[in-house]
Amino acid sequence: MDFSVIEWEDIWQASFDTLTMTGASLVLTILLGLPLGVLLFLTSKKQLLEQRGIYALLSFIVNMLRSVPFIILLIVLIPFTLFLVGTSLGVAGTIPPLVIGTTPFFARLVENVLRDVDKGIIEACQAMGATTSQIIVRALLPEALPGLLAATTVTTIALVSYSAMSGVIGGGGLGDLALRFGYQRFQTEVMIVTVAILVILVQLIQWLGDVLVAHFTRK
Amino acid sequence: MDFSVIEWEDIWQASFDTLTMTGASLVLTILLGLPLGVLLFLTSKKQLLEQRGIYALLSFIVNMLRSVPFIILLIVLIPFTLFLVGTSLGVAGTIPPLVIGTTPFFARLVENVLRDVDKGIIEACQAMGATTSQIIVRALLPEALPGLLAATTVTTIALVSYSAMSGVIGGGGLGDLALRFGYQRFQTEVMIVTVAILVILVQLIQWLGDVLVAHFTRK
Amino acid sequence: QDTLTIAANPVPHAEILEFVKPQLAKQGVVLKIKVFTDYIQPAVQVNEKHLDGNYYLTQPYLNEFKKSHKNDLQVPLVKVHVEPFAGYSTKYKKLSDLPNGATIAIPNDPANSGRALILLAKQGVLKLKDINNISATKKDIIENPKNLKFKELEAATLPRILGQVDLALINTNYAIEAKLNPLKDSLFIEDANSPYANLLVARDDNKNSPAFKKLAAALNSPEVRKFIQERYKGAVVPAF
Amino acid sequence: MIEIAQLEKDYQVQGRTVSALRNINLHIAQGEIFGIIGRSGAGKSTLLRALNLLERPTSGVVKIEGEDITQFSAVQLQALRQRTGMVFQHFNLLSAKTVAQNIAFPLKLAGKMTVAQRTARVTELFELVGLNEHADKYPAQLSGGQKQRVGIARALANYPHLLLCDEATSALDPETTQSILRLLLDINQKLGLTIVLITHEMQVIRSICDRVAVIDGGEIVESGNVVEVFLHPRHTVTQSLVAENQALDLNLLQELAQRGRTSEHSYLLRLTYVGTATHEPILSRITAQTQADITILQGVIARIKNTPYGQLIVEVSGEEAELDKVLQLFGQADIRVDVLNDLLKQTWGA
Amino acid sequence: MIEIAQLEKDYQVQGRTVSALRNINLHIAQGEIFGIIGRSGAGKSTLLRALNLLERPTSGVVKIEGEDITQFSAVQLQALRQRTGMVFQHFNLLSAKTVAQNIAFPLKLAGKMTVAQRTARVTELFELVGLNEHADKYPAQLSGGQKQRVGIARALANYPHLLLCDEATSALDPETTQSILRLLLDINQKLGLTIVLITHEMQVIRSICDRVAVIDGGEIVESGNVVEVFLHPRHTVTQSLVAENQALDLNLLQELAQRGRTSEHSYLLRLTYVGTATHEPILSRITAQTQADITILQGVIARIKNTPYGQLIVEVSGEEAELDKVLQLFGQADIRVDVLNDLLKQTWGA
Ligand SMILES: Nc1ncnc2c1ncn2[C@@H]1O[C@H](COP(=O)(O)OP(=O)(O)OP(=O)(O)O)[C@@H](O)[C@H]1O
Ligand SMILES: Nc1ncnc2c1ncn2[C@@H]1O[C@H](COP(=O)(O)OP(=O)(O)OP(=O)(O)O)[C@@H](O)[C@H]1O
Ligand SMILES: [Mg+2]
Ligand SMILES: [Mg+2]
Repeated sequence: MDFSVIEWEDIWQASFDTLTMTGASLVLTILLGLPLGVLLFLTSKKQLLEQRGIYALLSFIVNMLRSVPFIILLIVLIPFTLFLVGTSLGVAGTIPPLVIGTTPFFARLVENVLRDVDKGIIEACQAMGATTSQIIVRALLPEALPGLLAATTVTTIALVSYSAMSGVIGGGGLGDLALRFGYQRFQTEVMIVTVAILVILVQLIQWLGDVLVAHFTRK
Repeated sequence: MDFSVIEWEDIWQASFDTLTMTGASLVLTILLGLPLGVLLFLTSKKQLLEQRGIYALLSFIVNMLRSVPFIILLIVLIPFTLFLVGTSLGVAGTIPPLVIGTTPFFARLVENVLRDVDKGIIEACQAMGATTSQIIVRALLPEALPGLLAATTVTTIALVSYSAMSGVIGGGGLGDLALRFGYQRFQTEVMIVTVAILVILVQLIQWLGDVLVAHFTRK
Repeated sequence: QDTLTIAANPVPHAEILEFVKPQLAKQGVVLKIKVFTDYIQPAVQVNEKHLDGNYYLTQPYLNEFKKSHKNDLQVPLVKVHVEPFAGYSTKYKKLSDLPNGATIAIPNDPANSGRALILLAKQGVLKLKDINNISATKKDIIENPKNLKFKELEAATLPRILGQVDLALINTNYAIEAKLNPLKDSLFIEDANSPYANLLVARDDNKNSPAFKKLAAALNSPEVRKFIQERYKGAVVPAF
Repeated sequence: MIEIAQLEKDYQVQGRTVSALRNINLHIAQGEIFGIIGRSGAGKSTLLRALNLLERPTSGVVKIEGEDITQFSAVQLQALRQRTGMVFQHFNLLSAKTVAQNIAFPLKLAGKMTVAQRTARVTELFELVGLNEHADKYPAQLSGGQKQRVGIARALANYPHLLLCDEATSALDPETTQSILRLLLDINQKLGLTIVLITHEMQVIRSICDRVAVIDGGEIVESGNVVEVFLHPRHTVTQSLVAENQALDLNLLQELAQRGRTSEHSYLLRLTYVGTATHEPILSRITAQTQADITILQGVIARIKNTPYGQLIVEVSGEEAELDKVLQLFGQADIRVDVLNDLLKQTWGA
Repeated sequence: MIEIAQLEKDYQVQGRTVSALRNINLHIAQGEIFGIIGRSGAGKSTLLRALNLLERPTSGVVKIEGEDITQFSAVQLQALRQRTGMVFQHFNLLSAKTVAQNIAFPLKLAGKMTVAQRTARVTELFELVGLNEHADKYPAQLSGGQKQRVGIARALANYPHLLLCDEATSALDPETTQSILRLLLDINQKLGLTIVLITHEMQVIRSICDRVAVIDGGEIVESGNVVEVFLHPRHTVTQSLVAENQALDLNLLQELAQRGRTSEHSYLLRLTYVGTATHEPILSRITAQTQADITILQGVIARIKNTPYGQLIVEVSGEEAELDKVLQLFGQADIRVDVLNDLLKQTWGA
């Protein structure tokens, strides 16, 4: 092993790109996925706004997005990405497909978490005359907070790993570096370093997630 | 569009490969991921077998596997796969990396689901003199069944989408077909057909998952 | 000052571009290099004018691309290098030693799988429907006397599974990275006048721009020839 | 205030239809405290939950303040529920909120108070239910009774017009129960709050209820004024529910029988007297007027809400003539007398 | 059976240490039914949960059958817990199992019965707690009291030596409560089962407990035989807990005071008599021997477990001399007399 071959500047840049891609995508995934997950939950069977039709439709869209391989999604979304952020290349161009790829996944996790909230609590809110939106915002989400944080942790890590595929459209980042140098160019050193950084990053995310979950667990 | 160009035999074979890869990997992922998830849960803070050291170790391994980009995992695991199944190529060669890629993910979901089980129930079992393994097998898992089924659904769909990357080692399957023919050879028809089959497959998985979750929800 | 944004594969394309970058800068051209690991996007992006040009296509592949995209906006300016394709084996010394039913690994991308089959056909181990059809697939094999079996894998994986197959056809760049010597270790290799020379490609609307002229000239300069020869030691051959 | 007509509720259990409520008709007046009692599984909670439509009845009409709420729109229902407080059998507190936040919750939902008003109201409620020290705890850190009191405070927070209590004091000790009941009675008297409450503690019914309904097998089998129902229960279920400490203790009878004390020359009587009679020294006067011995075997002298009453099981022994005289005197004194000798014989015979 | 010494339990609440149990010393004999009462939040559940180490005490010794269980290994603890039944305040049923499966659960865990034996035992338990029709329901489909009965059946399933009940009848109507208590008493007498129970229903203590401890603010403030503690409560907390329907009803006094009936020439007395005295016609005899009028204002004549007792608040009015005579006669008859006139004056004065 000869770590002197490593271009630390590239690694620094890639780390920065990964953080940017993951961070920005995470924020957007939560902004889109949380409402989507809540809607999935609410419209599903025996829940507050049971609506078979809407649930079937939402569920279909979510499933469709989840069934398209991510690389195909990357490509298919290029016109959309272009329209949205003005470029389908680089870090900026990677964010829309990342968001669209992880949002349905996160939404499903949110749906699953909400299903575990004690029904008695929803009933109590109803009995107090809460509107559906009040129930969601003031009771359901706070009650589910630990679960939602755990789901967010899982999603963030999935994002980090998805972002490795961004090289297809020139996205960059640590995963891409690992692929290009480690995989395609057989530079084991670069691979080790990038993977090590990825491991540390993921470790930090999980640690932070665990701390937040523990902090907000009141049961 | 000219769907007559499609080689239905290839599509049939690819569908079969996808089902084989996903099915076999799913079974193995559950067999490995469920105990791992249970262990993560049990050894974590304030739980039955709280063991900071073991939790930290398990969590580290899980995080590490989750942070390595899947393609790199495919490559790094070649010697291991070879040792395990005698080849690192084709459908058989894809299964070990798929399993190792999704197991940690599934384990985290399992951990999260178990955390939501009512503590009073665990206490009741303890008060009846149940051993830890009895608590897990006879109370914790049955109580968490709906959540575990939902997590399995999410994981199965993730497996379907991961399996698209198996082409890297000649794995084949629908996702690979979509990539190689639909995308790389510009055969839009193939892409449409394969993606349609994937969508239907994922839709079926989700439907089955929803039905099972509803059936086993007793609350 | 002119700016040129060029898409390239990482090796050797991006490296060669990096090598000419300072030279161009002196001539007032800012060269921006976008590295892609993918074989489709660089062409598509040029078509759609998000990039000025690319450097990774070969003539057969460019033709194929034009066919499927039904336009000919992309025009080759100059040939730069050839990455000769070669067959490797850890088990056999000569192609003729291949046993009946041997397993052969070939790349799974359209650019290289056809190329691999054509090379095999040229070596006489099989016959193709049309030996000039660069997008030939396994289905185009009309004679396969040794009952060879084919495994299609991603190009970069091939060196890694060499031990598991009887023969693998590997792009030179990947072979070199994997510490294979294309000249010594290969059972057979493409000849120098391969049609698979990598091209600098521009669009109709910018092919005559002074900046592109300068880039084309720089890529065919003696310095680049020397760079390629010294750096890649035969695994990449200058095509000018 | 509340009018229920022809209410029915069915549940589906493994494909079978199980009837939880049948042909319920009920009228509860404004300002009334109405008790519901019945055996476990009788349908009490189901009935109570129909009053704010947490449980949609299978058929029937639920009118509140003259309007059929089963026809209400979502918005109307919300408005109605904001004016209705509910204490749940299983508390249903928000586990992610502190005690203070739980109590402030309905106030926040209604959104009619300023922060200062809200804080003041929450502090006031703390005092009322005695939870001052626990403001910052989460429900998981509370004892059962503390949780229940949070539930009560939460239900009262928004000055409801109607309060629905499902065993609101079941986890409370007698002392705390009394203080909560006093609190409810107070609000009822000052603000005219209507209360419908389920309880298993007959003492609770006696302390604060005006009327009571007895439900069994999903049907109302008896209802009326508490004094009436409790002192002269007609239905067997009612009898066994209120029997607790005032009907005949069979053990006691058996013991008497074995000792052979109750002879031909003695009566076993149940005396029931209501109202002012209670405070007259009747028993001692009668004793003074006869030669008979009167032993109180078992009994209660207490009050049901504001009505004093007494119910005693006495043994009267002496000469035949004296016994008749005693019976006569009881009759004159407006005391209801039931002769229980037969019951005794049964026990004896057995 | 159980010996507790110097038991302490602290909780951490937002960094602060809150003491839930302090210096608890307790001895419970084999075959005893031991009651724990106290105000809400006193520490009753915490104490009970220390008996099978669901709550590990901060310090102190818990000995069961002579062995300090805080030193037990996991395996020893499991064995102990298999011989200990527990009924939880919040039921803690397994929501994914049917009623039948919930009851069979401890049997399966112990793994000592054949399938046939298990089925027989479960059927038997169904009968005992009256849930026959509900065997195939899931807990979410049960009423509160039905859940509680499942919890009781589950705790009894494995023929425990020791039964810990945390408000095991709080969700049950009086009738069902009585039948459950009879069941417990029966098992206690036939099999020598030791029972430790927490309850808020004093009636439950009176019905089946031998001894009782009163806990307040985490400390045992009073303990002893039920008859002793209930009839002569010393600590103010005990007094107010058992006051429910036998101590002085202040409302009543106020009313009396306002009516001005209680004059200088009358005593307000609390009479307490225990045991055989109850069945003597004392009151009527005394009345016959004096000119004084004796009015029973309030009172109970009942029994505590097997001991009959009476506690009456009476007003005795008449000539000074007669009053003295009455007091004397009560004294001779072994009736404890407390003169409450002062209390009355206070109320009057106020
Ligand atoms: N996990 C906890 N964290 C902090 N404080 C607690 C915790 N559990 C209980 N407490 C406190 O300890 C005290 C005793 O609680 P415990 O549950 O033993 O009361 P209890 O006597 O059973 O009351 P109740 O009759 O209301 O059930 C209470 O003040 C309660 O708030
Ligand atoms: N979701 C349900 N599915 C099926 N049956 C139900 C459901 N909820 C209640 N029941 C049944 O309906 C009957 C009435 O239940 P309800 O809860 O009204 O009883 P309750 O009078 O409140 O009893 P308790 O005093 O024990 O709380 C019970 O037999 C119960 O088992
Ligand atoms: Mg109920
Ligand atoms: Mg308690």
